[in-house]
Amino acid sequence: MNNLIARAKELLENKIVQVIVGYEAGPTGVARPAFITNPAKADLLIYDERCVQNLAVYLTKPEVRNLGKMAIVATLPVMRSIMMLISEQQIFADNIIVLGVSSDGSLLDIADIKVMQAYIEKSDLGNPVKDRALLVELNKLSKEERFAYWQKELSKCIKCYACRQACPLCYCTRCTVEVNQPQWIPVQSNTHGNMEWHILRAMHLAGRCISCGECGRACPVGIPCHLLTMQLADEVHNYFKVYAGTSEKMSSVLSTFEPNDKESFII
Amino acid sequence: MSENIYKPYLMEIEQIVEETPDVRTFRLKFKNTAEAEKFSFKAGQFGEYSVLGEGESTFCVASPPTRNGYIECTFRKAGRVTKGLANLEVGDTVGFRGPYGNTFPIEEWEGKNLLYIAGGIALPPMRCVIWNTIDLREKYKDITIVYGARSVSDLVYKHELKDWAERPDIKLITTVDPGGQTPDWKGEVGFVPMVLEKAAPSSENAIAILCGPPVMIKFTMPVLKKLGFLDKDIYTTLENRMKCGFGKCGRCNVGKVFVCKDGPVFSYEQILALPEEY
Amino acid sequence: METSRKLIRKQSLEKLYNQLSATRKVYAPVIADDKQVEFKYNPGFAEVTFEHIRSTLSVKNIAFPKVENLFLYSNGKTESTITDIDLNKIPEVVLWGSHPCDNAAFDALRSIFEWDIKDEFFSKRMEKLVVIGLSCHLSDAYCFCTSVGLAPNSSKGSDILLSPLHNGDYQADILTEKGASIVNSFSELFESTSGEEVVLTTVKQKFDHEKVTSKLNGAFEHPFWVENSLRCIGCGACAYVCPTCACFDIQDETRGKNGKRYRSWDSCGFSMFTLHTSGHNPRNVQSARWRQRIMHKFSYMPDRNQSLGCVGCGRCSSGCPVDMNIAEQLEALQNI
Amino acid sequence: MSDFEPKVVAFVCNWCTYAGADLTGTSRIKYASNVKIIRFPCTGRIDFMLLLKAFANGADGIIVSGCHPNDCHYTSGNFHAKRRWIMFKELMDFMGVDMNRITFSWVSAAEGAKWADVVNTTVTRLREMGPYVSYRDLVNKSVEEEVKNE
Repeated sequence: MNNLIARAKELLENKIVQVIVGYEAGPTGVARPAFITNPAKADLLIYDERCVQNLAVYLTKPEVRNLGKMAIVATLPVMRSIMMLISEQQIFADNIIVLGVSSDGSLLDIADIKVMQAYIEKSDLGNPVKDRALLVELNKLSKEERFAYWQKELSKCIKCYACRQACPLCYCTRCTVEVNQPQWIPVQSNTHGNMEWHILRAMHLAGRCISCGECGRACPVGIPCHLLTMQLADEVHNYFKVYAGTSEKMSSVLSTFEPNDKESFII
Repeated sequence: MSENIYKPYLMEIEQIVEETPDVRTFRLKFKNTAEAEKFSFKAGQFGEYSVLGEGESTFCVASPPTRNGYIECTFRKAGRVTKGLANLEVGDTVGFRGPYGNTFPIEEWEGKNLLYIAGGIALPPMRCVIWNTIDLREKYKDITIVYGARSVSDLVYKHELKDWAERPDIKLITTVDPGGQTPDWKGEVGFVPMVLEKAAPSSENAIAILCGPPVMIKFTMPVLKKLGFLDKDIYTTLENRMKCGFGKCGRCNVGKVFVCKDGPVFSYEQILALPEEY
Repeated sequence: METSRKLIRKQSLEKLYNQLSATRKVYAPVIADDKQVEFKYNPGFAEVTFEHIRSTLSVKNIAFPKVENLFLYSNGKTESTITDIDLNKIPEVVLWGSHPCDNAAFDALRSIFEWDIKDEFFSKRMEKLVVIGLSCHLSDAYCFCTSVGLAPNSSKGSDILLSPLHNGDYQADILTEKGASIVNSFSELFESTSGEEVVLTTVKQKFDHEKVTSKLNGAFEHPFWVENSLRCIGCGACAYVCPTCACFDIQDETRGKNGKRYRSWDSCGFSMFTLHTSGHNPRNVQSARWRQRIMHKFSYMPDRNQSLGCVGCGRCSSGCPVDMNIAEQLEALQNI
Repeated sequence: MSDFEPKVVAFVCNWCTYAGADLTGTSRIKYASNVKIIRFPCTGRIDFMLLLKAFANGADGIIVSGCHPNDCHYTSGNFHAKRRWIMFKELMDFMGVDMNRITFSWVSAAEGAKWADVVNTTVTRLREMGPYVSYRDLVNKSVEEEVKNE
């Protein structure tokens, strides 16, 4: 952490970046995003096990971008998000400095995108362990039980779209649900409409989801909606042998194809 | 049980005028005569027009309260509701809720010169007050109308512009943006602020009513100031997105001011006091 | 009406609940499988919790449902008809065990829905609502009722307010005619009070809301808004869990010839909330939307609706994915 | 349920399957009349939301069909579609939506007989499965949710 603060100060003092996107502790003790522009305030930065939010969501946010060149405290999911955003041409690698942090909290030396790619490639890219367990449990259930499970969970959805807003890869300025010609997803919240929304969200993230779990964490009513995109992340790996956010050149799984893609259900 | 405040009157489309390729005027008649008799409104008020199945959209009433028995609305085909409206034919049903909002203080203007300045699709919200004052012509002194649009085909109410031009008691100046004119165009060519500056109507004992796109307003205000108009003598309307029309849904407020309750008509003096949120 | 104070023993409370629950809809808090506190209709008494700090969602949906039909229509080519919703069908509901902040929120909602012209949908639901509130003996760092003029035992909005005593019995304050009529129908369950002290939590006052309101008056252009809303991601969680947020959307939905116009919760935090058809957006950045949220509750509502738009329940802050802590921000605002 | 006739919606591409279905007709091959065909420029244009909307509006089963791989009129539309269907199928499976109610197939313009076969097999299977009650219940229940406290 001290290394992180020192590095942040150095970057700000030497005007290499204008803002550090990192974590600070809020008044109730939870870690939350911080935007440090003044080197004197770099001491506010923290990095510990509370710091779980995927900060990459701010890379595309106009008011944060307006602050100038940024350095971002990046865990593995953040790095993978950055890779995805670069590959989808939402951000330029040259405009950000990655302050990589490893899972034990030490500062990594991520000099450039090649180093970042190497770091990502040697990491475990599957879903987080606890979510893997949940997925296994759910996949053991019968079809009917799963249908009932998701109905019960999605009936809680209030359509606040925190899942979408918290996701670094849901950066569209106008989401499909905000299009009303045609009105794909009903504006109101009801179980069926909520289910359609979550299917749509998962499909739009298929092959793009980097398994950070931010959507589920953001949900104020506790729907484990991250399991939908994580299940698809698993499937993408099963079928196409790729993990999202591992290369700046990778194009999204659903916008490319291989002539010999294998499936067994098309007659 | 008291009235459902969200329930529209059912109106029948009596007449459709195609103003430009994407702008239409509907003349609407109440289906229920009892409702028609109870209904009244004043110049400047607006309503929520609905196509059942598509939703509601907010426009000013475009016809004057001096013409009884019907209301008119003019809209440009842009979103879901206006596209729905544009698909309707004579005899079809339109919903209408209203009238809502405040009014132009036309009683206060009696005995004064009136200068109307409109740009593009902003003539319809002003047409109501223009006709209202024309219908009460003897109460006002000079009436001048400056109306500009991008091109000749974008001018709305072409038939009425012709009538106004022919009337000796109205001074009408029409203009189109450079490049928007046709070979037989007889009006001015140029942007509204420049045309206004050239015409230089007197600000003495005069009221200016201004309606148009933000960029037109931005450049017209200095001209009006130069001509000597005071902030309190310039009126305009604000158009913010709204759903309910009566101060509940939380969309249209500009600071503390609800456009749906305290507007849509504001004097420039009032506008200057508002935070920049419109 | 003159208020009165009674005592209700724990066993009697269970009887009261069961008898109410047998004859009408009772909306009471339970702890769900996922440990979240939610209100349910007529749960068994054993399920009902008396130990919750706050439910995940507020109880505003009882007066302002998340989706509410405004009317039904049938749309033929030339013949269209509109059918009203029969508001007399709204059943009587007893709201059980909601805390003072949530109950006070009904007054704030009323100040919006009955301001200017009266919204029958809301009014009718309120008419059919009886609130048996429960004072708080628990609180957490997100609570700030004392900063907005309320307290863990405020009676505002309740018809009957229950407050826990040390021995597990409850003190019952009968505050309105509606409350009195319940007590009268079950008079055998209520005893006269012995004057015992109630168990209440203490909630530290974090700011002075009048000071905030006066500060906000000139704060529209203050850099505070941009600086403090950078981390806001623009979701609607705060508005949807808020007991006083009343902004709504109106939409049509048709199946074949028939359809309904409904209103549903909306949030001023959404980027499209104020977007015009032309593409112009009066509140085009998140800081403007965050400012609107605070201004509306602490400046516009006191001014236009004579009511504060916040009851200090802390849901917006505890539910926020990025810890936009409203109490912290208001505390800072009173000193700008 | 012996007299149950499933409603089937077929989303097909213009160039192969639609022409194939035409050929089925002109070849006078009889097949189940339960199917309502919706023609698309290409399978790549068939949005998964349309399939959901079909179920929501009362379909008991769905057929999605287009050109064989390498035969796409637009070169690669069906390859993209294939990847999308793989993902969609897995997601639906995970959420418990019955994927036996959706038939995915490649039917070329020359395969009139195959089209009849695809439809007949699907309809026979759906006859056995019965109406898609659970999805319809979900939709109907959702409509009622709105008036919960009435």
